[in-house]
Amino acid sequence: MSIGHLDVILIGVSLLAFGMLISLLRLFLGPTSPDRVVALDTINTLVVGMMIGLGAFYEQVILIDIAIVYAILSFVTTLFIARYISSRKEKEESQ
Amino acid sequence: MEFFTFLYDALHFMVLFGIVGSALLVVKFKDLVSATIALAACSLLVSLEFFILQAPDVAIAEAAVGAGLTTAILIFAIKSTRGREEY
Amino acid sequence: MSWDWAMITMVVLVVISMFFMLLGAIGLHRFPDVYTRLHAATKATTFGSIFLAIAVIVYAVFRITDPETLDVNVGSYITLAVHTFIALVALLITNPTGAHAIASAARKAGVVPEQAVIDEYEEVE
Amino acid sequence: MCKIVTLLPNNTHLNSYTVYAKSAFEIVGVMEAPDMFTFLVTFLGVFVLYLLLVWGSGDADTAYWAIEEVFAGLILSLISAGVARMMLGKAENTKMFLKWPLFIVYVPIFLVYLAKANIDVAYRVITGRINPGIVRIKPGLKTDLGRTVLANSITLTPGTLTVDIDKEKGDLFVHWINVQETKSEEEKVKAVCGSFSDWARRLTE
Repeated sequence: MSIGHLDVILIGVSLLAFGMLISLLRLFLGPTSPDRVVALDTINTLVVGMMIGLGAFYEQVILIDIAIVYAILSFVTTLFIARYISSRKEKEESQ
Repeated sequence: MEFFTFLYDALHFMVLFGIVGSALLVVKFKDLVSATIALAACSLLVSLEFFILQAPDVAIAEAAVGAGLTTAILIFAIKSTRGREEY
Repeated sequence: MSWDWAMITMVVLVVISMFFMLLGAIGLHRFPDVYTRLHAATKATTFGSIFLAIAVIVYAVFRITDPETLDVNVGSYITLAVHTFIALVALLITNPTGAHAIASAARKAGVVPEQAVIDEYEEVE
Repeated sequence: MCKIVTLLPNNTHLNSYTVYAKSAFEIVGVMEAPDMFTFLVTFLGVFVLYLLLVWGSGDADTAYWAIEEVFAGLILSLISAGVARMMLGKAENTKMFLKWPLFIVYVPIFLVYLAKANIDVAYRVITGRINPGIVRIKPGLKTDLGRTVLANSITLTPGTLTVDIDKEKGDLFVHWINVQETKSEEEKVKAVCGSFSDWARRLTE
Protein backbone atom coordinates (compact mmCIF):
# COMPACT_ATOMS: atom_id res chain seq x y z
CA MET A 1 0.00 0.00 0.00
CA SER A 2 1.32 3.43 -0.87
CA ILE A 3 1.45 6.23 1.67
CA GLY A 4 1.74 9.85 0.59
CA HIS A 5 3.14 12.61 2.74
CA LEU A 6 -0.27 13.97 3.58
CA ASP A 7 -1.67 10.59 4.64
CA VAL A 8 0.79 10.60 7.57
CA ILE A 9 -0.77 13.87 8.74
CA LEU A 10 -4.29 12.41 8.25
CA ILE A 11 -3.42 9.48 10.53
CA GLY A 12 -2.15 11.95 13.14
CA VAL A 13 -5.28 14.07 12.94
CA SER A 14 -7.50 11.02 13.40
CA LEU A 15 -5.57 10.06 16.52
CA LEU A 16 -6.04 13.63 17.77
CA ALA A 17 -9.81 13.26 17.27
CA PHE A 18 -9.66 10.13 19.40
CA GLY A 19 -7.79 12.02 22.12
CA MET A 20 -10.42 14.73 21.90
CA LEU A 21 -13.12 12.16 22.69
CA ILE A 22 -11.10 10.96 25.71
CA SER A 23 -10.88 14.54 26.98
CA LEU A 24 -14.62 14.96 26.40
CA LEU A 25 -15.13 12.04 28.78
CA ARG A 26 -13.29 14.02 31.48
CA LEU A 27 -15.55 16.99 30.72
CA PHE A 28 -18.46 14.64 31.45
CA LEU A 29 -16.99 13.05 34.60
CA GLY A 30 -15.00 15.85 36.25
CA PRO A 31 -16.33 16.35 39.78
CA THR A 32 -15.73 20.12 39.99
CA SER A 33 -15.99 22.83 37.35
CA PRO A 34 -12.22 23.55 37.29
CA ASP A 35 -11.78 19.97 36.13
CA ARG A 36 -14.13 20.69 33.28
CA VAL A 37 -12.22 23.84 32.34
CA VAL A 38 -9.02 21.79 32.23
CA ALA A 39 -10.73 19.33 29.89
CA LEU A 40 -11.94 22.24 27.71
CA ASP A 41 -8.42 23.67 27.60
CA THR A 42 -7.02 20.32 26.49
CA ILE A 43 -9.70 20.02 23.80
CA ASN A 44 -8.80 23.53 22.61
CA THR A 45 -5.13 22.65 22.17
CA LEU A 46 -5.96 19.37 20.46
CA VAL A 47 -8.37 21.11 18.07
CA VAL A 48 -5.81 23.79 17.18
CA GLY A 49 -3.41 20.95 16.38
CA MET A 50 -6.12 19.29 14.26
CA MET A 51 -6.75 22.56 12.43
CA ILE A 52 -3.04 22.94 11.60
CA GLY A 53 -2.87 19.35 10.37
CA LEU A 54 -6.06 19.55 8.32
CA GLY A 55 -4.99 22.88 6.82
CA ALA A 56 -1.87 21.14 5.54
CA PHE A 57 -3.96 18.14 4.44
CA TYR A 58 -6.29 20.26 2.29
CA GLU A 59 -3.34 22.49 1.24
CA GLN A 60 -5.31 25.68 1.84
CA VAL A 61 -3.53 28.45 3.70
CA ILE A 62 -6.65 30.24 4.91
CA LEU A 63 -7.49 27.23 7.06
CA ILE A 64 -4.31 27.82 9.09
CA ASP A 65 -5.43 31.39 9.77
CA ILE A 66 -8.49 29.99 11.53
CA ALA A 67 -6.14 28.03 13.78
CA ILE A 68 -4.34 31.27 14.76
CA VAL A 69 -7.63 33.06 15.47
CA TYR A 70 -8.97 30.11 17.39
CA ALA A 71 -5.85 29.76 19.53
CA ILE A 72 -6.23 33.35 20.72
CA LEU A 73 -10.04 33.27 21.13
CA SER A 74 -10.02 30.06 23.15
CA PHE A 75 -7.52 31.71 25.51
CA VAL A 76 -9.99 34.58 26.07
CA THR A 77 -12.76 32.06 26.78
CA THR A 78 -10.61 30.23 29.33
CA LEU A 79 -9.76 33.50 31.06
CA PHE A 80 -13.44 34.49 31.25
CA ILE A 81 -14.54 31.21 32.82
CA ALA A 82 -11.57 31.18 35.22
CA ARG A 83 -12.38 34.74 36.30
CA TYR A 84 -15.92 33.73 37.18
CA ILE A 85 -14.96 30.50 38.93
CA SER A 86 -12.45 32.30 41.18
CA SER A 87 -15.24 34.49 42.57
CA ARG A 88 -17.35 31.66 43.94
CA LYS A 89 -16.93 28.80 46.37
CA GLU A 90 -16.59 25.42 44.78
CA LYS A 91 -18.28 22.38 46.27
CA GLU A 92 -18.28 18.77 45.19
CA GLU A 93 -21.24 18.00 43.01
CA SER A 94 -22.46 14.59 42.03
CA GLN A 95 -24.27 14.60 38.76
CA MET B 1 -6.54 4.02 -1.06
CA GLU B 2 -9.54 2.60 0.75
CA PHE B 3 -7.97 2.69 4.19
CA PHE B 4 -7.55 6.45 4.08
CA THR B 5 -11.09 7.01 2.85
CA PHE B 6 -12.22 4.97 5.84
CA LEU B 7 -9.94 6.99 8.12
CA TYR B 8 -11.34 10.27 6.80
CA ASP B 9 -14.89 9.04 7.43
CA ALA B 10 -13.90 7.86 10.91
CA LEU B 11 -12.48 11.31 11.71
CA HIS B 12 -15.71 12.86 10.49
CA PHE B 13 -17.84 10.54 12.62
CA MET B 14 -15.74 11.11 15.73
CA VAL B 15 -16.24 14.87 15.44
CA LEU B 16 -20.00 14.41 14.88
CA PHE B 17 -20.19 12.11 17.90
CA GLY B 18 -18.42 14.74 19.94
CA ILE B 19 -20.93 17.40 18.85
CA VAL B 20 -23.91 15.26 19.86
CA GLY B 21 -22.27 14.20 23.13
CA SER B 22 -21.38 17.71 24.25
CA ALA B 23 -24.84 18.99 23.24
CA LEU B 24 -26.38 16.31 25.47
CA LEU B 25 -24.07 17.40 28.29
CA VAL B 26 -25.35 20.99 27.99
CA VAL B 27 -28.85 19.76 28.76
CA LYS B 28 -27.75 17.35 31.46
CA PHE B 29 -25.63 19.61 33.69
CA LYS B 30 -27.47 21.33 36.53
CA ASP B 31 -24.54 23.60 37.32
CA LEU B 32 -24.77 26.58 34.96
CA VAL B 33 -21.01 27.14 34.57
CA SER B 34 -20.52 23.50 33.65
CA ALA B 35 -23.30 23.82 31.08
CA THR B 36 -21.56 26.89 29.65
CA ILE B 37 -18.27 24.99 29.40
CA ALA B 38 -20.04 22.15 27.58
CA LEU B 39 -21.63 24.71 25.24
CA ALA B 40 -18.21 26.17 24.48
CA ALA B 41 -16.93 22.68 23.66
CA CYS B 42 -20.00 22.08 21.46
CA SER B 43 -19.53 25.26 19.43
CA LEU B 44 -15.81 24.52 19.14
CA LEU B 45 -16.58 21.13 17.62
CA VAL B 46 -19.19 22.65 15.29
CA SER B 47 -16.48 25.05 14.12
CA LEU B 48 -14.18 22.08 13.53
CA GLU B 49 -16.92 20.35 11.53
CA PHE B 50 -17.25 23.40 9.26
CA PHE B 51 -13.48 23.29 8.98
CA ILE B 52 -13.53 19.67 7.82
CA LEU B 53 -16.24 20.54 5.27
CA GLN B 54 -13.83 23.24 3.94
CA ALA B 55 -15.98 26.28 4.71
CA PRO B 56 -13.35 28.64 6.20
CA ASP B 57 -15.56 31.74 6.38
CA VAL B 58 -18.32 29.95 8.29
CA ALA B 59 -15.75 28.31 10.55
CA ILE B 60 -14.11 31.61 11.46
CA ALA B 61 -17.49 33.22 12.22
CA GLU B 62 -18.54 30.24 14.33
CA ALA B 63 -15.23 30.34 16.22
CA ALA B 64 -15.54 34.05 16.96
CA VAL B 65 -19.22 34.01 17.93
CA GLY B 66 -19.50 30.59 19.52
CA ALA B 67 -16.28 30.46 21.48
CA GLY B 68 -15.64 34.11 22.26
CA LEU B 69 -18.85 36.06 22.39
CA THR B 70 -21.49 33.57 23.56
CA THR B 71 -19.40 32.34 26.49
CA ALA B 72 -18.67 35.90 27.64
CA ILE B 73 -22.34 36.93 27.48
CA LEU B 74 -23.48 33.77 29.26
CA ILE B 75 -20.90 34.25 32.04
CA PHE B 76 -22.09 37.84 32.51
CA ALA B 77 -25.67 36.55 32.76
CA ILE B 78 -24.77 33.79 35.22
CA LYS B 79 -23.09 36.36 37.50
CA SER B 80 -26.54 37.71 38.40
CA THR B 81 -28.06 34.30 39.12
CA ARG B 82 -27.63 31.74 41.87
CA GLY B 83 -25.48 29.60 39.59
CA ARG B 84 -27.49 26.39 39.74
CA GLU B 85 -30.58 25.12 38.03
CA GLU B 86 -33.26 24.22 40.57
CA TYR B 87 -36.67 22.69 40.22
CA MET C 1 5.52 4.52 -2.00
CA SER C 2 7.92 7.35 -1.39
CA TRP C 3 10.36 6.93 1.47
CA ASP C 4 12.40 10.08 0.97
CA TRP C 5 13.89 12.24 3.73
CA ALA C 6 10.73 14.28 4.19
CA MET C 7 8.59 11.17 4.64
CA ILE C 8 10.90 9.66 7.27
CA THR C 9 11.17 12.95 9.18
CA MET C 10 7.42 13.47 9.11
CA VAL C 11 6.67 9.95 10.32
CA VAL C 12 9.07 10.35 13.25
CA LEU C 13 7.72 13.80 14.17
CA VAL C 14 4.06 12.75 13.93
CA VAL C 15 4.68 9.64 16.04
CA ILE C 16 6.37 11.69 18.80
CA SER C 17 3.62 14.30 18.61
CA MET C 18 0.80 11.75 18.86
CA PHE C 19 2.49 10.01 21.80
CA PHE C 20 2.59 13.21 23.84
CA MET C 21 -0.83 14.50 22.76
CA LEU C 22 -2.55 11.23 23.70
CA LEU C 23 -0.49 11.14 26.90
CA GLY C 24 -1.97 14.52 27.82
CA ALA C 25 -5.49 13.21 27.18
CA ILE C 26 -4.87 10.02 29.19
CA GLY C 27 -3.23 12.01 31.98
CA LEU C 28 -6.58 13.71 32.56
CA HIS C 29 -7.87 10.34 33.76
CA ARG C 30 -4.78 9.04 35.55
CA PHE C 31 -4.32 11.91 37.99
CA PRO C 32 -6.46 12.60 41.08
CA ASP C 33 -7.07 16.38 41.16
CA VAL C 34 -7.11 19.60 39.13
CA TYR C 35 -3.49 20.66 39.59
CA THR C 36 -1.86 17.39 38.61
CA ARG C 37 -4.23 17.13 35.65
CA LEU C 38 -3.10 20.60 34.59
CA HIS C 39 0.50 19.37 34.67
CA ALA C 40 -0.31 16.58 32.23
CA ALA C 41 -2.67 18.58 30.01
CA THR C 42 -0.60 21.74 29.59
CA LYS C 43 2.90 20.37 29.20
CA ALA C 44 2.21 17.28 27.15
CA THR C 45 -0.18 18.89 24.66
CA THR C 46 2.04 21.95 24.16
CA PHE C 47 5.04 19.73 23.50
CA GLY C 48 3.03 17.57 21.10
CA SER C 49 1.74 20.51 19.12
CA ILE C 50 5.32 21.75 18.64
CA PHE C 51 6.20 18.52 16.87
CA LEU C 52 3.01 18.49 14.76
CA ALA C 53 3.73 22.05 13.60
CA ILE C 54 7.32 21.10 12.75
CA ALA C 55 5.99 18.18 10.70
CA VAL C 56 3.78 20.56 8.69
CA ILE C 57 6.71 22.97 8.20
CA VAL C 58 8.89 20.08 7.00
CA TYR C 59 6.19 19.17 4.48
CA ALA C 60 6.04 22.76 3.18
CA VAL C 61 9.85 22.97 2.89
CA PHE C 62 9.85 19.65 1.05
CA ARG C 63 7.30 20.93 -1.45
CA ILE C 64 9.33 24.09 -2.05
CA THR C 65 12.65 22.32 -2.55
CA ASP C 66 11.38 19.19 -4.32
CA PRO C 67 12.91 19.09 -7.86
CA GLU C 68 10.10 16.94 -9.28
CA THR C 69 7.37 19.48 -8.67
CA LEU C 70 8.74 22.54 -10.44
CA ASP C 71 5.36 24.05 -11.30
CA VAL C 72 4.41 24.32 -7.63
CA ASN C 73 3.19 27.63 -6.23
CA VAL C 74 6.08 28.56 -3.93
CA GLY C 75 4.32 31.52 -2.31
CA SER C 76 1.45 29.48 -0.92
CA TYR C 77 3.82 26.96 0.68
CA ILE C 78 5.93 29.71 2.26
CA THR C 79 2.71 31.14 3.67
CA LEU C 80 1.72 27.70 4.95
CA ALA C 81 5.00 27.31 6.84
CA VAL C 82 5.04 30.85 8.27
CA HIS C 83 1.41 30.78 9.39
CA THR C 84 1.92 27.41 11.04
CA PHE C 85 4.85 28.90 12.93
CA ILE C 86 2.74 31.88 14.07
CA ALA C 87 -0.04 29.55 15.25
CA LEU C 88 2.57 27.59 17.20
CA VAL C 89 3.90 30.77 18.86
CA ALA C 90 0.34 31.78 19.77
CA LEU C 91 -0.14 28.38 21.42
CA LEU C 92 3.19 28.62 23.26
CA ILE C 93 2.28 32.00 24.76
CA THR C 94 -1.38 31.35 25.61
CA ASN C 95 -1.15 27.80 26.98
CA PRO C 96 0.89 28.37 30.19
CA THR C 97 -0.99 31.59 30.90
CA GLY C 98 -4.32 29.80 30.62
CA ALA C 99 -3.07 26.99 32.86
CA HIS C 100 -1.97 29.53 35.47
CA ALA C 101 -5.40 31.22 35.28
CA ILE C 102 -7.20 27.93 35.85
CA ALA C 103 -4.92 26.93 38.75
CA SER C 104 -5.33 30.31 40.42
CA ALA C 105 -9.11 30.24 39.98
CA ALA C 106 -9.36 26.71 41.35
CA ARG C 107 -7.28 27.59 44.43
CA LYS C 108 -9.33 30.71 45.11
CA ALA C 109 -12.56 28.72 44.71
CA GLY C 110 -11.36 26.40 47.47
CA VAL C 111 -10.34 23.24 45.62
CA VAL C 112 -7.67 21.69 47.84
CA PRO C 113 -4.89 19.60 46.26
CA GLU C 114 -5.39 15.91 46.97
CA GLN C 115 -2.64 13.75 48.51
CA ALA C 116 -0.72 16.95 49.23
CA VAL C 117 2.21 16.67 51.61
CA ILE C 118 2.50 20.44 52.04
CA ASP C 119 0.21 23.40 51.30
CA GLU C 120 1.76 26.76 52.08
CA TYR C 121 -1.10 28.63 50.46
CA GLU C 122 -3.38 28.10 53.46
CA GLU C 123 -1.40 30.57 55.55
CA VAL C 124 -2.47 33.35 53.20
CA GLU C 125 -6.21 32.80 53.46
CA MET D 1 6.51 73.24 15.75
CA CYS D 2 4.90 73.44 19.15
CA LYS D 3 5.27 77.23 18.98
CA ILE D 4 3.11 77.34 15.85
CA VAL D 5 0.39 75.37 17.54
CA THR D 6 0.25 77.66 20.54
CA LEU D 7 0.24 80.78 18.35
CA LEU D 8 -3.11 79.78 16.86
CA PRO D 9 -6.09 81.89 18.09
CA ASN D 10 -7.89 80.49 21.07
CA ASN D 11 -11.01 79.55 19.17
CA THR D 12 -13.24 76.78 20.47
CA HIS D 13 -13.40 75.11 17.06
CA LEU D 14 -9.69 75.28 16.59
CA ASN D 15 -8.99 74.12 20.09
CA SER D 16 -9.80 70.47 19.48
CA TYR D 17 -7.75 70.58 16.29
CA THR D 18 -4.76 71.91 18.18
CA VAL D 19 -5.07 69.04 20.62
CA TYR D 20 -4.96 66.56 17.77
CA ALA D 21 -2.10 68.41 16.14
CA LYS D 22 -0.15 68.42 19.36
CA SER D 23 -0.50 64.70 19.82
CA ALA D 24 0.50 64.16 16.20
CA PHE D 25 3.62 66.30 16.75
CA GLU D 26 4.35 64.33 19.86
CA ILE D 27 4.35 61.15 17.85
CA VAL D 28 6.49 62.59 15.07
CA GLY D 29 9.32 64.13 16.98
CA VAL D 30 8.56 66.23 20.00
CA MET D 31 8.29 63.10 22.08
CA GLU D 32 10.57 62.38 25.00
CA ALA D 33 13.25 59.78 24.49
CA PRO D 34 11.82 56.78 26.42
CA ASP D 35 8.41 57.28 24.79
CA MET D 36 10.05 57.41 21.40
CA PHE D 37 11.85 54.18 22.15
CA THR D 38 8.63 52.43 23.18
CA PHE D 39 6.94 53.73 20.04
CA LEU D 40 9.72 52.45 17.81
CA VAL D 41 9.78 49.02 19.42
CA THR D 42 6.01 48.64 19.11
CA PHE D 43 6.09 49.84 15.51
CA LEU D 44 8.85 47.42 14.54
CA GLY D 45 7.15 44.51 16.29
CA VAL D 46 3.79 45.09 14.61
CA PHE D 47 5.40 45.69 11.22
CA VAL D 48 7.46 42.50 11.38
CA LEU D 49 4.37 40.51 12.43
CA TYR D 50 2.40 41.96 9.48
CA LEU D 51 5.21 41.15 7.07
CA LEU D 52 5.34 37.58 8.38
CA LEU D 53 1.59 37.22 7.89
CA VAL D 54 1.68 38.40 4.26
CA TRP D 55 4.89 36.57 3.32
CA GLY D 56 4.39 34.94 -0.05
CA SER D 57 1.84 37.45 -1.30
CA GLY D 58 4.04 38.69 -4.15
CA ASP D 59 5.33 37.07 -7.29
CA ALA D 60 7.64 34.30 -6.07
CA ASP D 61 10.26 34.70 -8.79
CA THR D 62 11.02 38.36 -8.21
CA ALA D 63 9.85 39.28 -4.72
CA TYR D 64 8.27 37.58 -1.73
CA TRP D 65 6.14 40.59 -0.75
CA ALA D 66 3.65 42.52 -2.84
CA ILE D 67 4.45 46.24 -2.66
CA GLU D 68 0.84 47.16 -1.76
CA GLU D 69 0.96 44.87 1.25
CA VAL D 70 4.17 46.50 2.48
CA PHE D 71 2.65 49.98 2.28
CA ALA D 72 -0.57 48.87 3.95
CA GLY D 73 1.46 47.25 6.70
CA LEU D 74 3.53 50.40 7.18
CA ILE D 75 0.43 52.59 7.61
CA LEU D 76 -1.42 50.09 9.83
CA SER D 77 1.57 49.54 12.10
CA LEU D 78 2.15 53.31 12.43
CA ILE D 79 -1.47 53.72 13.55
CA SER D 80 -1.42 50.79 15.95
CA ALA D 81 1.94 51.83 17.43
CA GLY D 82 0.59 55.34 18.01
CA VAL D 83 -2.45 53.93 19.81
CA ALA D 84 -0.83 51.08 21.71
CA ARG D 85 2.42 52.59 22.95
CA MET D 86 0.71 53.66 26.16
CA MET D 87 -0.65 50.16 26.72
CA LEU D 88 2.53 48.22 26.03
CA GLY D 89 3.78 50.65 28.37
CA LYS D 90 6.74 51.43 30.44
CA ALA D 91 10.14 52.11 28.98
CA GLU D 92 11.73 49.77 31.49
CA ASN D 93 9.92 46.81 29.94
CA THR D 94 11.01 47.54 26.39
CA LYS D 95 14.67 47.52 27.40
CA MET D 96 14.23 43.77 27.19
CA PHE D 97 14.24 43.99 23.39
CA LEU D 98 17.78 45.33 23.42
CA LYS D 99 18.88 42.02 24.94
CA TRP D 100 17.96 39.90 21.96
CA PRO D 101 21.29 38.01 21.94
CA LEU D 102 20.36 36.61 25.34
CA PHE D 103 17.10 35.28 23.88
CA ILE D 104 19.04 33.28 21.31
CA VAL D 105 20.89 31.61 24.19
CA TYR D 106 17.73 31.26 26.27
CA VAL D 107 15.48 29.51 23.76
CA PRO D 108 17.59 26.30 23.33
CA ILE D 109 18.01 25.98 27.10
CA PHE D 110 14.25 26.39 27.51
CA LEU D 111 13.56 23.76 24.85
CA VAL D 112 15.89 21.27 26.56
CA TYR D 113 14.06 21.81 29.86
CA LEU D 114 10.71 21.46 28.05
CA ALA D 115 11.76 18.07 26.69
CA LYS D 116 12.92 16.98 30.16
CA ALA D 117 9.60 18.12 31.64
CA ASN D 118 7.64 16.06 29.16
CA ILE D 119 9.66 12.91 29.76
CA ASP D 120 9.04 13.50 33.47
CA VAL D 121 5.29 13.90 32.88
CA ALA D 122 5.25 10.77 30.72
CA TYR D 123 6.94 8.83 33.52
CA ARG D 124 4.40 10.08 36.07
CA VAL D 125 1.37 9.44 33.86
CA ILE D 126 2.47 5.87 33.17
CA THR D 127 3.54 4.93 36.70
CA GLY D 128 1.17 7.20 38.64
CA ARG D 129 3.87 8.10 41.21
CA ILE D 130 3.18 11.59 42.58
CA ASN D 131 4.04 13.50 45.74
CA PRO D 132 2.32 16.85 45.23
CA GLY D 133 2.11 20.05 47.27
CA ILE D 134 1.94 23.82 47.02
CA VAL D 135 5.11 25.65 48.11
CA ARG D 136 5.98 29.33 48.44
CA ILE D 137 9.22 30.55 46.88
CA LYS D 138 10.91 33.94 47.01
CA PRO D 139 12.70 34.52 43.69
CA GLY D 140 13.29 38.19 44.50
CA LEU D 141 12.34 39.65 41.12
CA LYS D 142 11.33 43.31 41.10
CA THR D 143 9.52 43.98 37.83
CA ASP D 144 6.14 42.56 36.79
CA LEU D 145 7.57 41.50 33.46
CA GLY D 146 10.29 39.45 35.12
CA ARG D 147 7.71 37.68 37.27
CA THR D 148 5.62 36.93 34.18
CA VAL D 149 8.60 35.48 32.32
CA LEU D 150 9.56 33.34 35.32
CA ALA D 151 5.98 32.13 35.92
CA ASN D 152 5.41 31.15 32.30
CA SER D 153 8.82 29.50 32.06
CA ILE D 154 8.44 27.32 35.11
CA THR D 155 4.92 26.32 34.11
CA LEU D 156 6.42 24.55 31.11
CA THR D 157 9.44 23.06 32.90
CA PRO D 158 9.82 19.91 35.06
CA GLY D 159 7.22 19.24 37.68
CA THR D 160 6.12 22.77 38.52
CA LEU D 161 3.01 24.90 37.89
CA THR D 162 2.49 28.47 39.06
CA VAL D 163 -0.71 28.78 41.09
CA ASP D 164 -0.69 32.33 42.43
CA ILE D 165 1.48 35.36 43.05
CA ASP D 166 1.89 37.69 46.01
CA LYS D 167 1.65 41.10 44.40
CA GLU D 168 3.54 43.10 47.05
CA LYS D 169 6.51 40.84 47.75
CA GLY D 170 6.67 39.03 44.42
CA ASP D 171 6.48 35.57 45.97
CA LEU D 172 5.26 32.77 43.76
CA PHE D 173 3.01 29.92 44.92
CA VAL D 174 4.06 26.88 42.95
CA HIS D 175 2.33 23.52 42.68
CA TRP D 176 5.14 21.01 42.76
CA ILE D 177 4.38 17.49 41.63
CA ASN D 178 7.31 15.89 43.46
CA VAL D 179 8.01 17.77 46.70
CA GLN D 180 11.53 17.36 48.07
CA GLU D 181 12.85 18.33 51.49
CA THR D 182 14.95 21.49 51.39
CA LYS D 183 16.79 23.26 54.19
CA SER D 184 17.23 26.90 53.20
CA GLU D 185 15.24 29.32 51.07
CA GLU D 186 17.85 29.58 48.31
CA GLU D 187 17.98 25.83 48.07
CA LYS D 188 14.22 25.71 47.62
CA VAL D 189 14.29 28.34 44.85
CA LYS D 190 17.11 26.39 43.23
CA ALA D 191 15.14 23.14 43.42
CA VAL D 192 11.94 24.63 41.99
CA CYS D 193 13.19 27.04 39.32
CA GLY D 194 16.58 25.66 38.42
CA SER D 195 18.45 28.43 36.64
CA PHE D 196 15.27 30.15 35.42
CA SER D 197 15.13 32.77 38.16
CA ASP D 198 18.60 33.96 37.11
CA TRP D 199 17.53 33.93 33.48
CA ALA D 200 14.40 35.97 34.18
CA ARG D 201 16.50 38.52 36.06
CA ARG D 202 19.10 38.68 33.29
CA LEU D 203 16.46 39.04 30.58
CA THR D 204 14.37 41.76 32.12
CA GLU D 205 16.39 43.80 34.58
